[in-house]
Amino acid sequence: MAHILKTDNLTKSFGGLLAVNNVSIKVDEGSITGLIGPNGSGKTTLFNVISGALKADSGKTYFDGKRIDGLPCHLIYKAGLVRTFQVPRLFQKMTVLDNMLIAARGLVGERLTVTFFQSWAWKRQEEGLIKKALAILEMLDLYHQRKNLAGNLSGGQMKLLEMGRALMADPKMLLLDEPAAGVSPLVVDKIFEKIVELRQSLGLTFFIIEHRIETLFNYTDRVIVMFKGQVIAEGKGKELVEDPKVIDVYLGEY
Amino acid sequence: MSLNIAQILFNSLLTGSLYVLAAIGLTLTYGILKFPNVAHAEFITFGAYFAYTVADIWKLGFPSGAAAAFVVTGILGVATHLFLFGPLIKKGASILHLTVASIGYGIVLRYAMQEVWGRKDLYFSAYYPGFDVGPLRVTLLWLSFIFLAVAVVAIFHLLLTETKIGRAMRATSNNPSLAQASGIDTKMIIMLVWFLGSALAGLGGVMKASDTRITPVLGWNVLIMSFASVIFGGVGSIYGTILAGYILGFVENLGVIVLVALGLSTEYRFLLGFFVLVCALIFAPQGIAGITFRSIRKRWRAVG
Amino acid sequence: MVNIENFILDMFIYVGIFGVLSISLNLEYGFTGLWNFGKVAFYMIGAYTSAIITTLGQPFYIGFAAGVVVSSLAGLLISLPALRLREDYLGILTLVFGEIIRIILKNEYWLGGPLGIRGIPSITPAGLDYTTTLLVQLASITVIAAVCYLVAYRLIHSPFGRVIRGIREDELATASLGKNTFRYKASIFAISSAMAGIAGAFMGQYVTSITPDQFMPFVSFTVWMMVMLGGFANIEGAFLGAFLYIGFERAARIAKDYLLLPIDPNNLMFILTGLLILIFVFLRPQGLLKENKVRDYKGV
Amino acid sequence: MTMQRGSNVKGIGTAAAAGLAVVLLIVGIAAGYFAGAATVAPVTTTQTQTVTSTKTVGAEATITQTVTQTVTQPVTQTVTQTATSTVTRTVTATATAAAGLPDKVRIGVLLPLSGELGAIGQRMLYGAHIAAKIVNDSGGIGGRPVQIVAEDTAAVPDKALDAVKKLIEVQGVQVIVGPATSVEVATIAKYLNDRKVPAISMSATAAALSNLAKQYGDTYFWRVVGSDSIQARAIADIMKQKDFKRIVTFVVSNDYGIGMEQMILAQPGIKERHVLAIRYDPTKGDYRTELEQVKAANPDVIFYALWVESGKIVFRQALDLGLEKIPTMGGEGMADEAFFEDPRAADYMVKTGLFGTRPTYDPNTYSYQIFYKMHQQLYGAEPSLFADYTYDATMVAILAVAHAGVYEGAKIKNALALTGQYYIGATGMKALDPATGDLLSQDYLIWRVELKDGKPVYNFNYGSWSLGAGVVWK
Repeated sequence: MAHILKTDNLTKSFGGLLAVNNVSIKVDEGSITGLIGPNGSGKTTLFNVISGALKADSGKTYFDGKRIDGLPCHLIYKAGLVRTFQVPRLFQKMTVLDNMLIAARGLVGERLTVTFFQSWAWKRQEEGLIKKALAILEMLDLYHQRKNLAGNLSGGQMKLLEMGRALMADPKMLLLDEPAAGVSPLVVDKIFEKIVELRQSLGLTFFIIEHRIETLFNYTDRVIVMFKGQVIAEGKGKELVEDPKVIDVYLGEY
Repeated sequence: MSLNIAQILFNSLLTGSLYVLAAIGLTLTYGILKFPNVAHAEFITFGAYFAYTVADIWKLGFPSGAAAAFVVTGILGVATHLFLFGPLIKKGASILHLTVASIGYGIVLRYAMQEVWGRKDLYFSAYYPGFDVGPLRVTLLWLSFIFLAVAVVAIFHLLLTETKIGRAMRATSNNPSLAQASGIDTKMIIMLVWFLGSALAGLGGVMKASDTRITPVLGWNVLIMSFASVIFGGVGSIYGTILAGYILGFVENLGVIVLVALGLSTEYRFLLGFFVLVCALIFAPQGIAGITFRSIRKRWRAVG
Repeated sequence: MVNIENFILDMFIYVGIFGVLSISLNLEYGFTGLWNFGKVAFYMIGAYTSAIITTLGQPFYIGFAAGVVVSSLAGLLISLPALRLREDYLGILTLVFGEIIRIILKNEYWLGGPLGIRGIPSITPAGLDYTTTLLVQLASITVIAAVCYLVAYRLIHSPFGRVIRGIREDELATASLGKNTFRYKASIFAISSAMAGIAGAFMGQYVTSITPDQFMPFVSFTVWMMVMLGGFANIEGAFLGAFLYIGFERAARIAKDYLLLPIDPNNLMFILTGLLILIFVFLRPQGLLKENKVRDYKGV
Repeated sequence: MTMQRGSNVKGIGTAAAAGLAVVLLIVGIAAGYFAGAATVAPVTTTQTQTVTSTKTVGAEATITQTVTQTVTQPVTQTVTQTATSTVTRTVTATATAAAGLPDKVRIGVLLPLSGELGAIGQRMLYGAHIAAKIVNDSGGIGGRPVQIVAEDTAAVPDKALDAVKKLIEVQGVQVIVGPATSVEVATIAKYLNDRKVPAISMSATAAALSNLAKQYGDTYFWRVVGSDSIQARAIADIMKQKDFKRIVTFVVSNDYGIGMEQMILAQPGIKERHVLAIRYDPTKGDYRTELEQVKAANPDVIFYALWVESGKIVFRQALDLGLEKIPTMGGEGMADEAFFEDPRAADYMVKTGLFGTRPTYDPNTYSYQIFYKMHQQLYGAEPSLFADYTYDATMVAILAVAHAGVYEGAKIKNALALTGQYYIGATGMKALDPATGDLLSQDYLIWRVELKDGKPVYNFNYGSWSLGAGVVWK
């Protein structure tokens, strides 16, 4: 299997603190890969660096064969890499449907000339997009909320909507930062089942940060473990449980 | 006769001292509460008017006027927090709403002061003759200006580094929620910050007024340069603000020479200060406290 | 010889001018979240550009067009460094930008100097009686305001409007969804500066005289108050806010003749304005009208 | 403005009598004008006019006033003809009701009652009220009382525009006194022309305002104060006469200061003597480095054009910095006793022997005494800067209404040109040029700050300047 995402000695520091230290990882195309590590081990920072929210101090990132480090967020999105956030960053004063539509690719209505002089063009385009958005919302059990403001959703629904929003963007790969945080245990499994389902139906690649190790081990192909900014282990769930390094720094705390 | 450079440096020190006094309070509240308090200008004005009332209407003398202004303006600041900004923050007002509220509050205060003290300019009757020290022409007032600013700087330095309360203040400024989690009574600290910040503004107002005149727009005229010092120095950074205040004072006074040589109005002097500020914003948005050579190079690349 | 209708017509002309300014600020702050405390700068640039060109003998439409283009370019120019800044720094920087422009205009004699430019040709033909003149002017500003309203309407009820709202809510999330946020912010700055420019150009020919003192920072604050009254992110509210504020100001000027107060009426008016702001911040921070929706999605 | 205290008018028992007298004088002059309009030479050449008025006031006293006034039109510099006419009238107290006037004659007043100039504006308003009281105490204009309607402009152009619109549209005012600053005038001038309502300013001195009439096709802006262009000439003449070779100008950065600087530099022979120009920001309150620059330029005179508020600070800091050895000059704005409120500023003015120009008028005249006494009586204070000019502007407005006989802006405007020639105001003869609305002539006295009994005073007898005679030292 080809590697869709590859990092080469990525490093990012804040002041004196090395949040990401020489991280080199590979993610297989079409896989579900997990990323774990105790709090402050640099997982979210790694996501931020990969997705362009932060600029790496050094190192390279390749996505789909192209170098993407140093590119701004919106160009990384264009390449097909879309992310979600640990705390959902929804547009709270916009409706659920608007939150979905904003993520769509190639919206002609975002061009000023079209906005002013060809409103029929974007309206026609959006008819199709609305259908697609509603289908995703239905799948995520958010259809009934479609006209509500995103700010009025519950925490779990926000998580789902954020994932839906990412799906709306037709990504090749999704970076999910704790997609099941703050969600009731019943829903957690549902979310991960959806992820597996999506991988099968759309052929997406997932790279997921998750705290619930059991869940992660059940649904992922491979798991990467970070500690103090460095990758200390990677492999299949069961192998990792037996890895003394992992037990030491991470599982030991549990 | 050529230009007396020593005197111009001394003038810069004077200009800078005022900015420092006016700006320290601003940087404290800006740093902790994250919004620019525009009504700070009115604290400056209020200090001047109150000192005038004590010194020249009640005839208790200039020093006691200044002291009273320090205390009472401080109390005004605390009251402002208790009755206005505190409740607003509790209601979850955004930074913008706090800023707009401070504009509205400033308008109320300014015109209330105008109603109480009238529009006519007032003057302190205290008189300080000038004398020569080497190449310098100084007055006791100017010296006390500089002395006061230096004293405030020194006291703040000791307060921040040597006392428990000072460390708590710094911690609160850096990260209020973390400070609260680690057992610091942030409410008390914020109150203290309001008191000190406003009291210093009042003192700055007394100084500015004793050098010039007392008018309802006294503080407003100082405010923009105070903001410049705060941002240039890095919001919340007291040392940065002090340094920035003196740098801006220096740039301004040097600028006057350049402007006059070019035949331009010295009204442009405030633009020179701002030119420095804008460069600072672009190349070192954390203020001079956060400047390193690398950060400058990085910003330069980002802009270029 | 009382002509109260003239006073009211004149008031509505100003409601139009400030309504356009409020729309432009609403686009910047209400929809995009950009703090612009220097609205007056672009108003001033529009007014001066148009005034200089029309006093040189060019017809008014060339002056208006030039005013729009120059202030729009100025908006674009300032946005290049400014939009990279934190929101409150952006506010302070734009505030200072306005002061810089004003001080330059005041000190440069070839740009009018402290007394500004007089004798700007009016768009109304000479010889009309005053009320008719006002009606013509009111009709013109109505057309201008309607065009600006339409531009804003199209902008905010479109995918473009969705993106700028996204930038306001969460810039990083918007960028992560593939939007070049800088380009959007710069476009909004240019468009709203153009609107402020045409408001200025219109005001110049209406008063036929402009002076730097007309463009103090307080004008920007006034526009903020109007937007705040009418409602953030609501383009109809922009006009409502302008109407309420200007109406309040004019009514207060008349009312003070009939009230005997122990307090100076001018002070009182400012104190009331300040209190009004505080009351709104406390009780209705979002303003009178609710935010405009992107779309209604009828039938969905 | 300041004045010498001693009164030379004897025999006036009460202020009310004095007020009555002035009104009678005014009405009499008005009547006299219509009677003798044909005999008055048109004001196109230089003329010297002596007006002697004698009137009887009740049984108490008989007052004779003689005012000699030289009226010089600045455009014709070469004096070709001098006509002297003496008008003597005896006025009796008969007031005839003017049929064309409303029940109350409203005089609109635009002044900065708040803002930076708020303090001075409030005191200028006294002048307008005094004029109204004097006229009303003696029965108003033909039995119709005068009412002052004041509006605040805060010296902000937009507010001035709002205020004037309210006066004209809502209250139907047909004649306006003010506004105070040139910037406000420039902003409202077109509107005044549109509405055909004349405004008479008491203190807008910018030279550029003389073009307004040409620009808008009609004269709806008038002023009872001389344009800066005449004063600049006087100042330049004095500078040359004193043979200053290194001149520094130190002006406030607004229309008054910059305008003054530009006008003086435009006078022949000044540019080459000028070594340094400083325009300062009045809100700054910190002029030490500017003054240091002045010191370094080593001038033999500093010319100041500044207003009292920031001016006091400049003078105080100049003294503190040891600039008291450089002689100083100033414009009319500095002949204001408010400067002496600050002992250090006063000290500086005395030490440098500050002298300057001011429109001439004799505080000993009967007209000034009327105003002065009334001011003392009503407000218990010395008249402040421009209160007297406000008084004159209001009187001219009232007179013009009386002349016109109807309360209608266009007619009042037409009456203004003629009214001015016959009105001898507190601040002198107010002959107005119908083509520009400007004061036709303005002579200047040269004042100097001196020490008298240990107190700083203005010596208004230091010298004088007029177009014909040039600089004369006394």
